[in-house]
Amino acid sequence: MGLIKKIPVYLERLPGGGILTTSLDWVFDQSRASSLWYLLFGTACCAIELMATGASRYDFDRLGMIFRASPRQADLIIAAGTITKKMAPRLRLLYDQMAEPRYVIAMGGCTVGGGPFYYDSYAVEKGIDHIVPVDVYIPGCPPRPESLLEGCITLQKKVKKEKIKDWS
Amino acid sequence: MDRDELIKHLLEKFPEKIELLETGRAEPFFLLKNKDDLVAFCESIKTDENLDIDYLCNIGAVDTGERFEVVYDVASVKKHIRFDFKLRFEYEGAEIDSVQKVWPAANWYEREMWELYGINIRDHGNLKRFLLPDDWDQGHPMRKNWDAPDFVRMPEVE
Amino acid sequence: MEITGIFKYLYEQLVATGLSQTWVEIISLVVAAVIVFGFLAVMALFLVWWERKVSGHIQQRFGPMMTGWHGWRQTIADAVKLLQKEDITPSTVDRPVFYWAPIICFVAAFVAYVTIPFGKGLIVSDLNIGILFIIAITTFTIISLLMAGWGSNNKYALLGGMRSAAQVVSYEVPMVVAVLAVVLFAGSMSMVDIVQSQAKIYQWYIFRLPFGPIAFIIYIIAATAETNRTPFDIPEAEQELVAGFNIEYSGMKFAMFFLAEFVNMFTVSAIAATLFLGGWQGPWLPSWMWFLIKSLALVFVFMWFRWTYPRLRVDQLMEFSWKFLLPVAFANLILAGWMKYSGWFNW
Amino acid sequence: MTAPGIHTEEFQVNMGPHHPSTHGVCRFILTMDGEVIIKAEPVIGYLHRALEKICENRTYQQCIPVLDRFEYCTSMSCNEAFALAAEKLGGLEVPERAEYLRVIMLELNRIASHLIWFGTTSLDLGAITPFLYGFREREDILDLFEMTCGQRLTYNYIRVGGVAKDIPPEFIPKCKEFLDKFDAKVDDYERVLTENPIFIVRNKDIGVLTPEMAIAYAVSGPSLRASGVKFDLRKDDPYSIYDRFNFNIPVTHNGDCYDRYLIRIAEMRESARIVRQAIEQIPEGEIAAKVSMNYKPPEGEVYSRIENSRGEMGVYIQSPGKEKKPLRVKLRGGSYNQLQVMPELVKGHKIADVVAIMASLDIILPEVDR
Repeated sequence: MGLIKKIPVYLERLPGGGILTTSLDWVFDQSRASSLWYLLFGTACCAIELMATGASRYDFDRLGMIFRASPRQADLIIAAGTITKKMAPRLRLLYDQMAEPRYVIAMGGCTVGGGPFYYDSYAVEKGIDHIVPVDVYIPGCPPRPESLLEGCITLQKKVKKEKIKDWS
Repeated sequence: MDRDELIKHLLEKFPEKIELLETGRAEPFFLLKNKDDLVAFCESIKTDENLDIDYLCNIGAVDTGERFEVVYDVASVKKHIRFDFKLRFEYEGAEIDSVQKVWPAANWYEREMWELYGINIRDHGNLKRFLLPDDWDQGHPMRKNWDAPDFVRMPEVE
Repeated sequence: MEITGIFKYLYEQLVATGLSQTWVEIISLVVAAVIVFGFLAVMALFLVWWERKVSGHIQQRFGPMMTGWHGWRQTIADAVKLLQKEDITPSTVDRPVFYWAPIICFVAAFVAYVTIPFGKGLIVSDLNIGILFIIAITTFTIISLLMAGWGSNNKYALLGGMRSAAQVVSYEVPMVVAVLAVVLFAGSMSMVDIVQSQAKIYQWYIFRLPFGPIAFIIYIIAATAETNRTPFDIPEAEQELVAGFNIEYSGMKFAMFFLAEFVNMFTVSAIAATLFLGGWQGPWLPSWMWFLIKSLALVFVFMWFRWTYPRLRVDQLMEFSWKFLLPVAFANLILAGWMKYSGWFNW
Repeated sequence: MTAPGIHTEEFQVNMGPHHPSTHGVCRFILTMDGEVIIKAEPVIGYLHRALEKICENRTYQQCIPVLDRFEYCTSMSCNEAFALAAEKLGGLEVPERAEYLRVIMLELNRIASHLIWFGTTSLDLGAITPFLYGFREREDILDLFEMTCGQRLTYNYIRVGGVAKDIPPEFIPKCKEFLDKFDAKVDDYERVLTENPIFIVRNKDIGVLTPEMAIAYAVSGPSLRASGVKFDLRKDDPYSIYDRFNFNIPVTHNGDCYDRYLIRIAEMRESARIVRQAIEQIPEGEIAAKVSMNYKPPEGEVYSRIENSRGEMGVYIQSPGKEKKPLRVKLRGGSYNQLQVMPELVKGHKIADVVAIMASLDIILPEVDR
């Protein structure tokens, strides 16, 4: 990872190096966008819709997204379902265990802002953006598989815009 | 064994201990006056051969604003009997016996009651926290008078 | 359209340049290694893509579609993405063991191709102990699984490592005995001789009743266990051990394990094709094409297993191997010996 | 089990809360000797969303969508349990057509929930393909639900006093078409898994639940019937109009994982039979009693229970009388007791069996944590 970060710095000095970095950016972004492996992390009702989206009618595999069981090999967490106060440190722990270019999709009303459990519930986190940095929010309770796929495509667009230089 | 036979049978068996609450529904509802003879009452309805109550549907605690109530819904799988009974006791010194010995299913129900309502359960075995986060220190959330900084109530809309 | 001619021509050019004999040998072996490595890397990428498409269509869905026509660039995208991933080495890990495990697994998978004949004359070096060399090399994967299991200092990985070592060892024995039956009949361990002993189609060892098909079936079962594939994929059983031995690996290290698994699958089916289905023998088509068709057919059978069968439990798996597969393999060997001695079936 | 001289100590493994096989978020602390489990202690509460506290501040009609999330695989039965309890409190009469619509939706939802169970059971045992086949049929049922109430998972369809909307005209033909091809599909499932030797070896005599232990721990539903106790609320404590349909209750006797599998597969066929009969007998008429938005039932309390795909689902409501909000709502799910009995079933088995037992008991966590 370290080496890759330095490539653009050297390339810039070469004459016409800019073209090379942009094309390198394009290759890296295309590959990263079209092979987002999502972590099997479903807590509540949205997990059933996540499974339904993985099934044959709305197949995730068409976008190149297969489920990985271990956070080390996943580069996308789809936080599907209510995150309660007891589950929040677990979610943060999983996010920290993931390898670096990682993304988070907040699927469902509960992860966006508490959803139907915002009022009168003493045990539910009101949204997960204060736990993990979220890239794409998908409203709905539970969101339809089409909106989940649309969320993934939005994330792919976002990934395609990133530059190598500003990697963390 | 239909409803009236059941009521007659139970009332003669425990003349002064229980009293029938008029709910007009198929399942009779009794009130156990004194909460100390709970375990004796449960054991006798379980061993009584023409009652044979061996299936505990549900134990629920209720905070009615001025006192606690604990409702036991029981049934018999073989004899198709189902009825409920409840205890009433004040807030302070809220302590009841555990019916785990009669129905092992009661274990988690009582543990939940202890955690969310603060009703102490005598000789329960493992009264540990299991629904709320481990570092929970804001008391017993299901009580009516409970409140917390981030607890938002739904506004009244007419 | 035999391509052995091209290599002969290149070899003569090399000799013509007048370098000393040892230099010529070194260069030709290096060139052969690079070609085999390139072929296998492309084959591994193809197999990963093919597995996802086969699994998709078995499960009535499409599999990768978005990257190129029917997603043919999917595995390239996966590989390049894995290049960019941060290569995490957890602090509590046993550093050298953790670092070397994927490399040994990767190398073991590729070295086995030294003695596999890709076609008539297309063989890196025809050792006279060909099949013995391959079996010896493929057992290296056990060491790498154990190292990965122990090195990651993670309870699940340790369980996965122990299970995989036990499984591969216990399925190695029936596999060797099944291969022994074939070697007994072929009279030599060199792969080229084995293939030449199956000149006609009825001479293929799979059709040499009664010992041939039994040996073939035992070999296929042991091979599925060898490459940790369902119904024997206990080591990385997602549901039980999260991800088994490769739970702590990310980025390029995980990619090495992932590709090694697919190269192993191709190795095992290539050996099966060479031993039982007459290697590169076949009418009309050039020899290397026959070899590819037979191997990929067997690879499809392995993929088919994976997407239809549930998983066996560890002790059932051991029991199946020691109490059932091994006795049958020995009985088959004795049968083969009697057939060879009595000469009845020696056509 | 180990040689006398060698010193071995137990080995604690933490299975969950994020674990691909636990349904929802449940954590087991397994104390193991090698692969064999000595003690399993479930740790729950990761999905405790305080549904009961929320229902105390909602009117009766507003409670229905909250209870959809109580048991999201069969949301229809949660609505039905609450609606039945509220109607018993206020003595409401539900029109005939509404009763038939409820039974049709309940049984379709039971099939959909059993299909989720069928998928996750095969997924947990390693066979990934039946998961896809199960969800393929479930999508057809979800189309039927979408036609009537517009949602795929949390329907908010059965209301206090009746149902929300009437079924569109093309519902019945589509439902007939689904039912005709459904039995053939269940035969497909049987062909994929039931005679599969590996599936049988993984499930036979694993996690045997004796009838006494089942009743003592108040286990109900398919897991109880797999232990030989013929107890189904639709027949033994009939609610709504189940006594008008003839269907039988599958019972098997040795209570292991394989029997629980056979029971649920048979139940899918029975539910399809009920829906077929209900479609033929459905009368015309209005679909809901006149119930005002802030419906104030008289003072009193009731515990009503229905047969859900995971056992007995009960709702206890206590109403203070002149209020439009219930004083207390206590929910009881079938998985609550099955998870309580699981440590007893798991002792002495291997880690691979924990997964098989949990899948066969069809435990999902919202029922346990509420």
